[in-house]
Amino acid sequence: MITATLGKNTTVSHSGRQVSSGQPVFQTKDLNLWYGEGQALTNINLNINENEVTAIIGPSGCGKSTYIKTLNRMVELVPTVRTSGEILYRGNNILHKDFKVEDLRTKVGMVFQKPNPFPKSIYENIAYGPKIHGIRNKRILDEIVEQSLRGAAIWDEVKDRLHQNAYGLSGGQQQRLCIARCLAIEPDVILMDEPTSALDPISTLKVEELVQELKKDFSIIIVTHNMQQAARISDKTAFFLNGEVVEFAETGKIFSNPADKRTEDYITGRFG
Amino acid sequence: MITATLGKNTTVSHSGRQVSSGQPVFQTKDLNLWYGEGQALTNINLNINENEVTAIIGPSGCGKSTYIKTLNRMVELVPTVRTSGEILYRGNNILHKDFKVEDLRTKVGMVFQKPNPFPKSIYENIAYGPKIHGIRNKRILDEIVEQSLRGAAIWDEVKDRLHQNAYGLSGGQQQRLCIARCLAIEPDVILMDEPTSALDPISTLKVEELVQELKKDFSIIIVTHNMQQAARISDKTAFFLNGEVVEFAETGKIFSNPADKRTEDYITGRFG
Amino acid sequence: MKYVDQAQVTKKMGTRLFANNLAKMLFLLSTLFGIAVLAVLIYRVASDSMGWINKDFLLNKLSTVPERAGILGAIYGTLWLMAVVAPATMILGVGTAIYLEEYAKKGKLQSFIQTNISNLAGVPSVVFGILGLTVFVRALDLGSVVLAGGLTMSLLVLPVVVVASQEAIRAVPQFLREASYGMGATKWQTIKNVVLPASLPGILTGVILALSRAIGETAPLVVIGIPALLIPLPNGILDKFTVLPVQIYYWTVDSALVAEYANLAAATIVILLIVLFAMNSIAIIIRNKFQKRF
Amino acid sequence: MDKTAGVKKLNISGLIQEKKKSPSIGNFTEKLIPKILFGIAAISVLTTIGIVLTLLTETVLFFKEVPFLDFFTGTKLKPLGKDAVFGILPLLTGTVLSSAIAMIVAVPIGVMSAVFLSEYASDKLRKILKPILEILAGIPTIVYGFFAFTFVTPLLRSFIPGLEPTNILSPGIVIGIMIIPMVASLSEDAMNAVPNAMREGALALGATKLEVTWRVVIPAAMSGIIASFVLGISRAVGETMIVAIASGSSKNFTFDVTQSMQTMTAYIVEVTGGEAAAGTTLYYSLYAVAMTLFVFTLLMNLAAQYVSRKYREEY
Amino acid sequence: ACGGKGDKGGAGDLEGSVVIDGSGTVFPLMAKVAENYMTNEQEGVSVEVSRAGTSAGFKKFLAKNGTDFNNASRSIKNEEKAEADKLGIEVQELKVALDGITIVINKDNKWAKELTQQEVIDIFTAEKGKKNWSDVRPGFPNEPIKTYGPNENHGTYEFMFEKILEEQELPGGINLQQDYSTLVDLVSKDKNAIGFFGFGYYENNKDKLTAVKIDFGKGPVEPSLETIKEDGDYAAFTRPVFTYLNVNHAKEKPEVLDYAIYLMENAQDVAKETGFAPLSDEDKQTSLETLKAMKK
Ligand SMILES: Nc1ncnc2c1ncn2[C@@H]1O[C@H](COP(=O)(O)OP(=O)(O)OP(=O)(O)O)[C@@H](O)[C@H]1O
Ligand SMILES: Nc1ncnc2c1ncn2[C@@H]1O[C@H](COP(=O)(O)OP(=O)(O)OP(=O)(O)O)[C@@H](O)[C@H]1O
Ligand SMILES: [Mg+2]
Ligand SMILES: [Mg+2]
Ligand SMILES: O=P([O-])([O-])[O-]
Repeated sequence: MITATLGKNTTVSHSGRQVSSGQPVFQTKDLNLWYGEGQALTNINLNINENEVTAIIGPSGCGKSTYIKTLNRMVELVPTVRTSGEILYRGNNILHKDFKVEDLRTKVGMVFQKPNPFPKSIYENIAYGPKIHGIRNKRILDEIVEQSLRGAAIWDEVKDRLHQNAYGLSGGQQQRLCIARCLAIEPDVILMDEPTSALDPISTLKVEELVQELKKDFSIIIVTHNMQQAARISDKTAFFLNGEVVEFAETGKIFSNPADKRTEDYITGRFG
Repeated sequence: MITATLGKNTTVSHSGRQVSSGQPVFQTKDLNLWYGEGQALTNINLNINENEVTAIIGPSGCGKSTYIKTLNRMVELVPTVRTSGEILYRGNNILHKDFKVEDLRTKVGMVFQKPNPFPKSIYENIAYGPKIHGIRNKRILDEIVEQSLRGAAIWDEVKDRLHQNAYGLSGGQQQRLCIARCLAIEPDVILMDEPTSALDPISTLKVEELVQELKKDFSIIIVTHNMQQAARISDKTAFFLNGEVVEFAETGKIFSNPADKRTEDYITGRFG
Repeated sequence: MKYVDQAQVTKKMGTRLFANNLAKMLFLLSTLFGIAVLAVLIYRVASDSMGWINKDFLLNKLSTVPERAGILGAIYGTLWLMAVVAPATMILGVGTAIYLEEYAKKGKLQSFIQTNISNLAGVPSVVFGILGLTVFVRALDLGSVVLAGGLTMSLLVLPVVVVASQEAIRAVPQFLREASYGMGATKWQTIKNVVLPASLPGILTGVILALSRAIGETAPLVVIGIPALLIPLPNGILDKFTVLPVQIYYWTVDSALVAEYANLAAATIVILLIVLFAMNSIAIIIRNKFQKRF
Repeated sequence: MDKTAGVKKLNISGLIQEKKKSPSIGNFTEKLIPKILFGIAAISVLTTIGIVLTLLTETVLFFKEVPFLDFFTGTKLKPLGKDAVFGILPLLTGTVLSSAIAMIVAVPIGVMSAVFLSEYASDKLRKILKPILEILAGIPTIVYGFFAFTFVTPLLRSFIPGLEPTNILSPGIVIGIMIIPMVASLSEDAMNAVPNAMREGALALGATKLEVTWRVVIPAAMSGIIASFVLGISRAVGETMIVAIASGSSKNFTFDVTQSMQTMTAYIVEVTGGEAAAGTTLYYSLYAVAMTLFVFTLLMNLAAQYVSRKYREEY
Repeated sequence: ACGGKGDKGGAGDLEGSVVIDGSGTVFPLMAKVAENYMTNEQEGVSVEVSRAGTSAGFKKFLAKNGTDFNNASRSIKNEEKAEADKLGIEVQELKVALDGITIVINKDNKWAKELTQQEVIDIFTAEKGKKNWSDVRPGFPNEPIKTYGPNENHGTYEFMFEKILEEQELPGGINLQQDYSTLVDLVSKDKNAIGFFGFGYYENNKDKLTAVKIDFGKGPVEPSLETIKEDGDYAAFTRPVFTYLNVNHAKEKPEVLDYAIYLMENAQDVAKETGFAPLSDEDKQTSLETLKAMKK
């Protein structure tokens, strides 16, 4: 059952998943979203592809967080939320009320702006996901923990203190721990909401490198305020403004030759 | 007992007080001040004259508030405060431990950054000072209230609602009420710590005009972040930096021809 | 290689969601349990008291004959008790709160007094009864009169008033104090004219809650000794007395002898609960009305 | 004085100076007030000292007559009559059993209510349910005593035939009901203090609400929850009227909860209500029992403070 | 001022308070007399009655600033007299009425409605080892006997123990209670219960309890106001009940003496209502004369 698999440097993808880059994992069709009376997203149409890093940029309050939280339906934690339209995850409409969110969230992991480890040991933080999904075997858990921590490039830093409280780690380490926690349930997609905005430059760099690494195995959607970051790490970039997608294209194109005047204004720092 | 004296427009000063403009009310000699271990003021030497408006400017955290709060010893409300040096108020060292702070504060009034009326009626707000100083006669109190509100140029706006709660007033009115409250004990000096920073431009203008008016009868020390304000209303300006007085001179000179490079940098907006 | 078998996860999801829904029902039922008990309790008491609450019941003195028995004496006793507890807790509670918040230097002494108060809050009420019996009834030789009961009760509810007053005083913004000091007011003038008026609603709320606690307490008064039969109305704080909860106690105990005493106890409970609900509503109204004025 | 304010001005500072000159007691007051207030604040400390002293002096006298060990290991309590015997164990078992039953009722229901209120209920529902639960906490204990005696006991006797008319089970359950709001409200506070980010982290891994609650929220709020239990125990141990009415006054040493038993608090009420003539061993026994009770609840309260302070989670 | 039967209307001219404690047996009678006194005679006087039990009451009576009266369901003991002498308290015994110790059983107990005096003694004493009803008499159910009674604070306990059981050791299992109401309740809810207390508590709870007819040798006798007489058929279990007056107080406080006189004049009427057999007129007059003599 346990087969030694890919180390950090292999480029082979996870076994068991079809790899045909360019295939859409998320197709958003005419998505509208309201918080109570206020509309936060308007007519979003966006296809997100497998094994790519998609960056979402835009000024504060434009709906970036709202959008990616819709992709794993975390947005529903706000009781007043209403949506219309469709989001297809590998062909199934996740907004349909019969769709099981817990299932979705097992496949679509999320990393938050502020590192939010549980107040447990490092080991328990990672093992939490597998455990709730029914994996109880200690040996398997041990391996998952190691693999996930390695995958998040933090294994060497924590391997001697796996049973210490996660709050003893630095902010940057905590964030990579949260990424590792996400990897432990082997999601298909990873959503990241400004994952480096609470981190210092060196930690930021590490997380960015990690994202580059992870993209081989996962589809990644990352919200960022930092234009340079988007340019550095993403394959595609979507520019949001006032709850709408103004432009969505190859990152290179967005930053060198934006089609829309507003995109240009934003990336050249004229507002936002 | 009650002697009729100068009206609003006369330039003669209050009876019973020597008027020789240019005479110092406050002489600060080698003042040092620490909050616990951190030094907030270093070797301050500054003379403040009668019937002038003295502005204190400087970047945030440079010790402006600390300094003017030392002039009425309000700074002592912070339990860890220690001082060395002298501040002479009309010749008496107010830092001496036998000096009665209540007496000092009766003569040195203060207006704060955020309007802070008491949660009482407008009338009671003004009458508060005279009452605590033993004036109980209703007729006299009535007169004091009217005179102070007139003095703070707010009488016409509030005369019909003297017994309503002061919190019903706008921010600008509240601030002028606070100035009126201060006038009601007829201080010798009025300290103002960024009195307009919480106000809109129109209210700010009103307060500035008021300061110009008041200067005929009172010595005024005003802390401000707003360079234009300092230039508009003050006679002298002191520029503070890191707890030290960098430059102290006629306002005209400071703004047109500062002696110190740092002053120039600051007033031209190069930092702060 | 995959450790997490998605198919397996999906298969188990149903069970997990079922467990979640089941748990939710259980949690809801738990919450409703307390409420159901409250409903049953009120229903029982109300139906037992049916027909027994009328003008005579409120205005008659105590009697051994159920039909003639009334609770005027207990009402008088409760009122007199409050006449001692209200000012005593007000002075002691607010005084302590002012001292701790405005005068005491943050340090060992202050935190000692603070810890002491929170421990006092946890001392069982019978122990206060013993203190009252030993100190007020016996050592000061007051006998089991209103004053002795009131002082005992005041000490018992003191922590409630202290803590509520401290919170109220702490909520007075510093800038109001500064405004007052800035006018040359002394510390006491500032406290008296600015801090106390501003914190009064919070203090009153605390006092009312303390009084409603005192009105319902039984054990300390039973311990300091209240006669089983006391008919005359108390006319001062040096008179013997009985109060509503003690009356309930005796009637409940004696209900085995005279069945109607259970109805009298229930009727007295209804009156007591009405008084308590009214007091708590007043406290809530005061709190809501005067909240957030700065 | 002519009254044309605005034209002629009052010399206020003059007036104030005038007042200042007149002899005033202001300064004196200013010095006196803190002393008075300190005296008042000291009363709470004096109360504690008073409690300890009154209990201690008489307790010492008691132990002169009844050996310490005999008291704490004695299974026989026969305080009245010629050959009185003082063993506190019957009272201790009564107290421990009533508190244990109370906690068996209050802990699960209290914590589950807290979970419902903090994790499952909508804001609207919580705003309705919480105040109702709080009413439960404000009901005088004598009312619960009446309820236990006239309702719960007869109800229980209808399906536990062996249950005595007075027993420790029924008051134990009712004390538990009384403590539910306390456990619920303190536990809910602790759960509310757990940052939402933590819940989101777990939900995003595909956890159900139950899994979030059970494995993240409750562990994170554990210190607060335990503190609520400890305070609950302290309340249960100190509860008097419910047991005084509904548990009888049998002083048998037994662990059978269907039997009548007496708690320490009910003993105090019984003895003071009957005879408490100073100077007798019976009289001193009152203080020895009260002292035991006081020490026990004090330790509980200190433990609760310690737990919630020391083990406060860092998040 | 004397509160004789003559001046009705409840507007007496006395003020002050009368404090009574002691017997729980006498309590209902005394409470009723006190209530009548306060409503019909002297509104200004506060008569408070408690019921700690005879023995407990004596401790409060024989103390500095002690109670004015102590109700008693037994006569004062020698050591209590000695204590009174030591404190300089002059004590006056006032016989109030007659009571019969009543043995009560549960309504569902259909077997033990009649017992011999010896059987009662055996049931309440340990040595005979009558643990089950069947040990008492063949044919009784083989179920444990549950004995109940007032605790040692009470005169009734002492009367039972000393006079009826002849100071034989009581079994450890007896359930002793402070409050008579609790006893009534316990016996009425326990099928195997047998208990004892004053006739009044039975009389007022006839619907809940059965009184055992006692065979003193001449056939079973039911306790009743007729049989409970000094020369009645129930005489073996009959006892006088008293109240003890602190004469010092009576001399200092007119209301105390006034109440004592009122009590002696009116107790007999109330006695019947509350389940006591009245005294002979002779006893009553003797007491009244003694009291009236104190008036000077
Ligand atoms: N819980 C909520 N209730 C109501 N409105 C909300 C809520 N959360 C967000 N909004 C509103 O929805 C809009 C989009 O918010 P969102 O958080 O998605 O912006 P964002 O692009 O992530 O901004 P930022 O860069 O500041 O994180 C904003 O106008 C915001 O005020
Ligand atoms: N209560 C206090 N305790 C400790 N340090 C203080 C306290 N108040 C001010 N300081 C420190 O003293 C220094 C001077 O503060 P001060 O408030 O006088 O600055 P300021 O010039 O008024 O700034 P601003 O323009 O922001 O009002 C700062 O470094 C500040 O951090
Ligand atoms: Mg966001
Ligand atoms: Mg400042
Ligand atoms: O209460 P007693 O009559 O038995 O003393």
